Amino acid sequence: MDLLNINNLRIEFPSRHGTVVAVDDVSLSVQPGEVLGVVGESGAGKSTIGNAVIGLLEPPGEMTAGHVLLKSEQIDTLNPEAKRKIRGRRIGMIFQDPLTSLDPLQTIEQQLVETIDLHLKLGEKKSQERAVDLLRQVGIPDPENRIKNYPHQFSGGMRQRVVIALALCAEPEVIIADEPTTALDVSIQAQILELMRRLCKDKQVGMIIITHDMGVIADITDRVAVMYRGKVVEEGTTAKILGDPDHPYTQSLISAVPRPDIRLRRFPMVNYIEAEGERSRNIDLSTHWLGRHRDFEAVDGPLLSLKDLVMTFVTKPAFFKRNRSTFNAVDGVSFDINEGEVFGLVGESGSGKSTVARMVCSLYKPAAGEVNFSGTDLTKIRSENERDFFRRQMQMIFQDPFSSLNGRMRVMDIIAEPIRFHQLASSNQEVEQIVNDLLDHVGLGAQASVRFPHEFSGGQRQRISIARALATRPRFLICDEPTSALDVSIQAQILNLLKDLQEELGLTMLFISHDLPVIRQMCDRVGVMKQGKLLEVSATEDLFEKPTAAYTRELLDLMPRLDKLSHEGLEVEGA
Amino acid sequence: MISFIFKRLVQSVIVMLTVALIAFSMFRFIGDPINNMVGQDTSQADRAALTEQLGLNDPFLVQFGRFALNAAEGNFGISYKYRQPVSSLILERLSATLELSLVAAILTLVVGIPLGVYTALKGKGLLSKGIMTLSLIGVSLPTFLIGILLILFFGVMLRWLPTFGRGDVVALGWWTTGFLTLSGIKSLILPSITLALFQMTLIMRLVRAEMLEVLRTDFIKFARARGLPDRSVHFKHALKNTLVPVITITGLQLGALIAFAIITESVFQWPGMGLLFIQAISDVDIPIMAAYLVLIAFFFVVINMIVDILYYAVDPRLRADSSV
Amino acid sequence: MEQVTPATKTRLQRFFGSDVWYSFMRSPVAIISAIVTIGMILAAIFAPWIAPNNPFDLASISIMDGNLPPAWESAGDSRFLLGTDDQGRGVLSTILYGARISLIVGFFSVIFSMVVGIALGLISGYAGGRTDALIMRIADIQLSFPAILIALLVDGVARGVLPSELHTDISIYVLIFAIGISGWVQYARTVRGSTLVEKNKEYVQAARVIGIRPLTILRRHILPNVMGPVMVIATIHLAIAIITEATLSFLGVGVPPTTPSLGTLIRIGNEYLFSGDWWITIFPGITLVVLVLAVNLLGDWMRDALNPKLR
Amino acid sequence: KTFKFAFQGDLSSLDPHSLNESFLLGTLGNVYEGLALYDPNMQIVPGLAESWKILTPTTWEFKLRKGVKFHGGQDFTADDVIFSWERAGRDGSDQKVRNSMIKSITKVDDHTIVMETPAPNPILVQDLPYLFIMDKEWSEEHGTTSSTSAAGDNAGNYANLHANGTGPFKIKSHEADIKSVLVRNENYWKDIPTNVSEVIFTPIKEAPTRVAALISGELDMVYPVPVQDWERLDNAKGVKALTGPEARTIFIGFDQGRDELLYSNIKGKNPFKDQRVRAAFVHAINLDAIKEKIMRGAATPTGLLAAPQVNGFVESLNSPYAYDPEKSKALLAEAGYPDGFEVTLDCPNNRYVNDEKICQAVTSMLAKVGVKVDLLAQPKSKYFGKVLATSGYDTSFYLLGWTPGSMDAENVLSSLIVCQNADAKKGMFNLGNYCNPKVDELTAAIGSETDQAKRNAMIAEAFKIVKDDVGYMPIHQQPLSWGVSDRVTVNQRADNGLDYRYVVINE
Ligand SMILES: Nc1ncnc2c1ncn2[C@@H]1O[C@H](COP(=O)(O)OP(=O)(O)OP(=O)(O)O)[C@@H](O)[C@H]1O
Ligand SMILES: Nc1ncnc2c1ncn2[C@@H]1O[C@H](COP(=O)(O)OP(=O)(O)OP(=O)(O)O)[C@@H](O)[C@H]1O
Ligand SMILES: [Mg+2]
Ligand SMILES: [Mg+2]
Repeated sequence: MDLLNINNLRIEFPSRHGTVVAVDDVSLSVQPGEVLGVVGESGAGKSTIGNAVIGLLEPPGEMTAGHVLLKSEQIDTLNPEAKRKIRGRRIGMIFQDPLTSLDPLQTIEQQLVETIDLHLKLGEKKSQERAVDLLRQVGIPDPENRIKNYPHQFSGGMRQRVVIALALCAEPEVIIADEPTTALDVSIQAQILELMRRLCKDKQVGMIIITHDMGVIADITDRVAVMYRGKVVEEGTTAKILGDPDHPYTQSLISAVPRPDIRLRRFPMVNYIEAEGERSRNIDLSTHWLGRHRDFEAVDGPLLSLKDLVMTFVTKPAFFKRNRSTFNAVDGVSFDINEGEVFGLVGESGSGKSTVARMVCSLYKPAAGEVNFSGTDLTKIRSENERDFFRRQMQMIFQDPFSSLNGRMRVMDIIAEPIRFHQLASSNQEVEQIVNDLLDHVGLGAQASVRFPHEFSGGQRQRISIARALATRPRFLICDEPTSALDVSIQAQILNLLKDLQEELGLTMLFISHDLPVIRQMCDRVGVMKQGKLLEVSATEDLFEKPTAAYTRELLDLMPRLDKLSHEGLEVEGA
Repeated sequence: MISFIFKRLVQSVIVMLTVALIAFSMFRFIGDPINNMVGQDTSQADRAALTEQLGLNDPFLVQFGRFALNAAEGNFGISYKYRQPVSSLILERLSATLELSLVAAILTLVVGIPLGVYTALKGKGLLSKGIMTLSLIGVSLPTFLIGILLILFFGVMLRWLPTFGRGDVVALGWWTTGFLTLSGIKSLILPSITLALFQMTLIMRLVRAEMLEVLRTDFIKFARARGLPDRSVHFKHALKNTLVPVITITGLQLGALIAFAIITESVFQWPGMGLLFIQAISDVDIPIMAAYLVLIAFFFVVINMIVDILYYAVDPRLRADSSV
Repeated sequence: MEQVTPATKTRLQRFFGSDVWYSFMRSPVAIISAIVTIGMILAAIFAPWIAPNNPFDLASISIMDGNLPPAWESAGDSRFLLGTDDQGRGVLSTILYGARISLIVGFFSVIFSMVVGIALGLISGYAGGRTDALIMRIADIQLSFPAILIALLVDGVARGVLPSELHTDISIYVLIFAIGISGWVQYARTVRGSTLVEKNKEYVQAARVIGIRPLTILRRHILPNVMGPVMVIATIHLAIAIITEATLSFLGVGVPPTTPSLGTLIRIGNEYLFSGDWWITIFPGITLVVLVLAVNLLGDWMRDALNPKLR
Repeated sequence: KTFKFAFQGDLSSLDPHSLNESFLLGTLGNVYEGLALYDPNMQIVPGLAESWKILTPTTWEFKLRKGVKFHGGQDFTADDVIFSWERAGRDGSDQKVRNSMIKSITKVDDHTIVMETPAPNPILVQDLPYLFIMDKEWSEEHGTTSSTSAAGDNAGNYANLHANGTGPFKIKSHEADIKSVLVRNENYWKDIPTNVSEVIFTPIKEAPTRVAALISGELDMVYPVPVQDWERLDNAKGVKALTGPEARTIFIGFDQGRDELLYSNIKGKNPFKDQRVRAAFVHAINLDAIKEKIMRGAATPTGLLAAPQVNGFVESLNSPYAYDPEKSKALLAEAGYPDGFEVTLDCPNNRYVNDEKICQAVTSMLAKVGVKVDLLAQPKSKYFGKVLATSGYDTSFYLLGWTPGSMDAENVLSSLIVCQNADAKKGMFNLGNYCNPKVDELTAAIGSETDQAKRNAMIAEAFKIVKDDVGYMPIHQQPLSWGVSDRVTVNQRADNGLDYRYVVINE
């Protein structure tokens, strides 16, 4: 008997600009103990299926056809109360957006204990113990203390793990995990995947795992369904899909997976095109708007130089200073980035990478240390005007694509804002032209410009924030997990664009990612962070070939090897 | 935190001084107190002498200075009209006003918040539409009219409740309370409803508006996905996230209830500070007005300080901000 | 900053093409409320043409017509459909003429306090530190003075400064200013509270990274996200402002009693409730209730319409 | 038996000399007493003085009542009278006017005194009921030998919150503006009709609340009651309206002093100086309409500034100026204002019965003869702050009401009608400075004339001149308007005073 059955599902988002068919005639099923992977184009409707199964489609979304069966019982027609009883207890859900999934006003503990106590009726004390235990299982260090924190005090990856813990805590029969590992470093990711696998095998849980990470697919899934434009185009065993895909979309998808083992000049592009208009062209930066006016003053020495940066957070505020507890999220980090260089930052989740990035662009004020940008210490700047001058040259792509977009602005206005603000275009029409162009480059298409952020899938939102970052024509770009939510085809396209910008225009980047293959393809030098400290900095190839720090070695070992992939027809760097 | 409170208290002194200064510059626009202090037959010379005696001919800065110096010694002067120390007059009425505002505030929150949540959740239902409409009628009719209608109905027609005053009160030291006698409690009902009606509508609509937004957030969706019961989703998670504006407004309204429940107190002849104050305005009883305004300034500073502290209690994201 | 280019569509076309208009056309409640609100405003504007008689023309009213019941009652007079007040003014005409004063005072004072309050609240919440302390302490000072005192002060100063011929002309500005200035704190503190929360959100940080100036961030990013409670307060304040106007007029600072506003008419009628002349207070009361209801429903709709997620 | 009542204002103090205002004096008249008392019809009867006689035109002898005790048990003697008179003249007292009517008091024995007046004063006793007698020892013991001054220090004044009189009621508790409780003085020296053992007084500011409290049976009596509510009271079970003419005359005054009218469009001259303009104004006003519509038939339209209860009232002059708009227009045209002019009318809106409504009606009636009146209606404190001497009589046209404190026409003449003269303390309330030397002469003579008949003739002559000059626009005598439960019988005195001596609770 199937554990979960999705039959002929169709989901529409009606709007006055026409109806978006997000999911079109999709059927899937999961057996007890089985892991079904769902991969596919970003915006293909994967998350929407998950939402539909637990009955939490966002209005105006509507299930217009199909049904969902849990152990042969139809659940999409149940009354709200009965649906509620299923949620959490029988079907656990991990949402794609871990950073906004937690109630900002409640501690991690309150949220965990409430859920555990509700479903397992353990009582306050036992629930607490279980909560701590769960946190330990998902790899949160020092869970006894950190459990008292609020969500905003956690790093992106830590929050994602809390969300996973919350979904698993009631031991549901089915787990739907939507991109559960985007913000996790490889070691934690391995730990989490191991945890899930154990659950499936021991407790006969069925799992649907939605992801863009082929490493994860290879690692954990039994079967894989490939989605494209709301339809399932291919379904089969993991080995079959990865090794011998039938459908042309799957084929080109697989071919775009970044290689962990060799460095390529460019990422291979997906060449499967079903409909016109959404695929990007190669751009000629010498004539394109993005390439114009890049005459920044040259600097001698590094463009960015960090000296002994320290960032201190208060973890337990108290009336008196002496009762407060604080900890150093970043603890004496120093490194240089030269003009035109891509500097990678990898490391454990929660090791302070995002915090470094925020200090670089003056969002946090460092507790100590210097941030020298083209020879000026940014921490000493007092006047807004002066800072503006550097702001223009510096941009950041935030780790969380949703909360960094103002939900009340249309995509057009979001992307046009920096252009208008810095007066980078001469007329309104030109602005609109540029925005549409940028949307094209990130693979969204111009019709996206009239919509609001909440109408987009996770990956689509991330692309909007990338487009916005590019819209200032920055000299220095900070990318905090820029591609974690993107399917490999879009990822390839965007990384190529960034590469072009770097090579042809000398764009400098600080590139934060957990995806080691991507790091290998993108970066010139890499720094490894752990617990707020910078462990080592070395040239990318050196790092991958002969890592010095033990922790680095551990990371590389855990990196999923996609041995099944072929090397055919790829441009190898230096070859 | 201690230093925060200390800073606030220092600021409050400045606030109170400014209030007094403005008050003194404003008094000459309110009328001439002398005419309320003497009978019609009192001679012009006597009136002039009285004016001189009271120092009303001095420049207002001098008057203000005198007031400030005396106030610093805890002396707020003597009421022109009652010829009693202002501080004791205000104190006598403090308990009446505080009890009334307390009941009204509790009524407001106990009724307003749940109704706000209800109407946010069941926005399409008939009952919730009815509540929304009725509550608006409550605010669009002037307080004096509502008060009189309540008196007419419950006091005159049904004779269930008293039409004026505080009923019998029990003195506990200088504090007098109406909570301990039946007539005291009965007397509280109509004025507190009248007073609470407007606040209730405001809070209800505020909660509703904020709830509607919060209910669409991801963390509420995730809370539902965890199977949390509606009660917990709505009250624990959603409601708490609406609280910042609600606390703000509640604080302001509480202050306004204490300070300026003038119309309600007049209509019900409630022997509170608002009544004293409006009477003082119409009698141009400058010492009462000055002391009262300064006291109110202090109230508002304290209330707003509590509100600011509550922000930090409610929203941990603000806490981090303040402590480093 | 934003250049105006020869738009391909006219403003009007753009408006009718907008989402707001679209959602408006799908909401019967919004349409009805808008019709009622606009109808009342028009009726007030065109009162001289609509009203059966001119209650503000003292030569035309006669006290002998005073306290007549509505026309359909046996003692009624067909000239006065809704009866007359104590001075012999037709209630219907007085409502129409009085609504002019009430609407002007109501709308403008609310707009006044809203603009001042929102601006100060945003600055206060965003800037923090000394600026915040200064603005909020000014707010505390402001709170300590009830509208009545402020009105007396403003009126006194205005009368002192301006020549006497202007006294009656300024009364309405005095009212707007006095009511407006005593209301801004509510907005300022609410907006400040929400701004404190919003300013730490990532979309604001993103805007800061782009280099947007604080004032622009406040206007374009934070403002739309804190408007929810503001709209609630504003729509409710309309009623308060209209009623406060009546109270202030009684203190002699507002419009003279010979030109009663809606609120004044209710207040006058209040004196006749016991004597059974209910129509003096009930009809303007109903008018006020309907107006407040319509504006609030319109406000509710607008709040939803401007929030893309709720549409 | 408890008698509960409410009044619109409050009892600001218990000090009998603190404020010369009718409610305070009327109420304290139940606690303290003067040498003479008012009877139910406001006639003077012996009080603490058994009898009096005039020795010379300026000296009076009073025989004091024996065996009278203060509430505290002290005996009432001549020393108390002298002490009280002196106290009324000290700083802080508002009874200086009454004090100054007496030049000196000599004690003959414990129960006989002789008073000397500065000038012959035929109506001296008229002023005695409200010159209350306090006990000397008690006052000295409690350090309250002078009246409570608002300019004093924080210590307060004992007499302000405590009372020790000879009257039929004693103060049991008093919270200013909240509630006062009085109980019967069992040792009162005189037989009085009342059977009340306790009186509870609460101020209730809002008229509707007052009326509601009466109808609902919570109170036995309230006053004043809005005139429009009479019908309602009479229809309600168990209560009725008690009405009668008050000794207060409401009138409108013109500024006849300034050379240029304030707040007007006429520049460089003052139309009100022209008798024809004033006449045009008075003929434009339909007093009957005001009576019928605004006062619900209860006022007495009048042509004189003194009411019938006032000594010196002249019946023949009391008929109002005729309502004749045509004549009014003609007079205006004749005076050179065929199209009228603009003027501002100052009006209180919480002082007299329906004051603002009267002003509105006047405004609209004047509009019909072409005069455009801007109405500035304000609460009394602002109004009086503007129109009285302290602000230099800042008005050109105003509404005022007057009850002569002594109930004698001389008070009307010397306050309202003689020329303003700050030095002689005369004409202080002649806000528009109507000034006719002939009237001044007459008033001076009236002040010292002891022959009642001659005196009254002179009063009549003076009033006649004023009426011919159209010095004022009298409106009406306002009505007394009380609401009384059937449970009690009360006496309504023409000065709006409630004397508990005549309150009887019917069972
Ligand atoms: N509220 C909405 N209104 C309109 N369209 C929506 C809405 N929500 C989602 N969509 C559309 O539905 C489609 C499917 O979205 P979904 O979030 O399921 O994609 P996904 O497969 O999870 O993509 P990703 O991998 O990027 O997360 C997208 O094209 C998106 O634009
Ligand atoms: N506002 C805050 N208050 C307290 N602690 C914080 C705060 N922000 C971050 N931290 C802590 O600082 C540490 C570093 O966080 P940061 O976001 O820089 O990690 P990261 O390296 O980006 O991790 P990830 O890869 O998971 O995003 C974490 O332990 C986190 O809990
Ligand atoms: Mg998704
Ligand atoms: Mg991070």
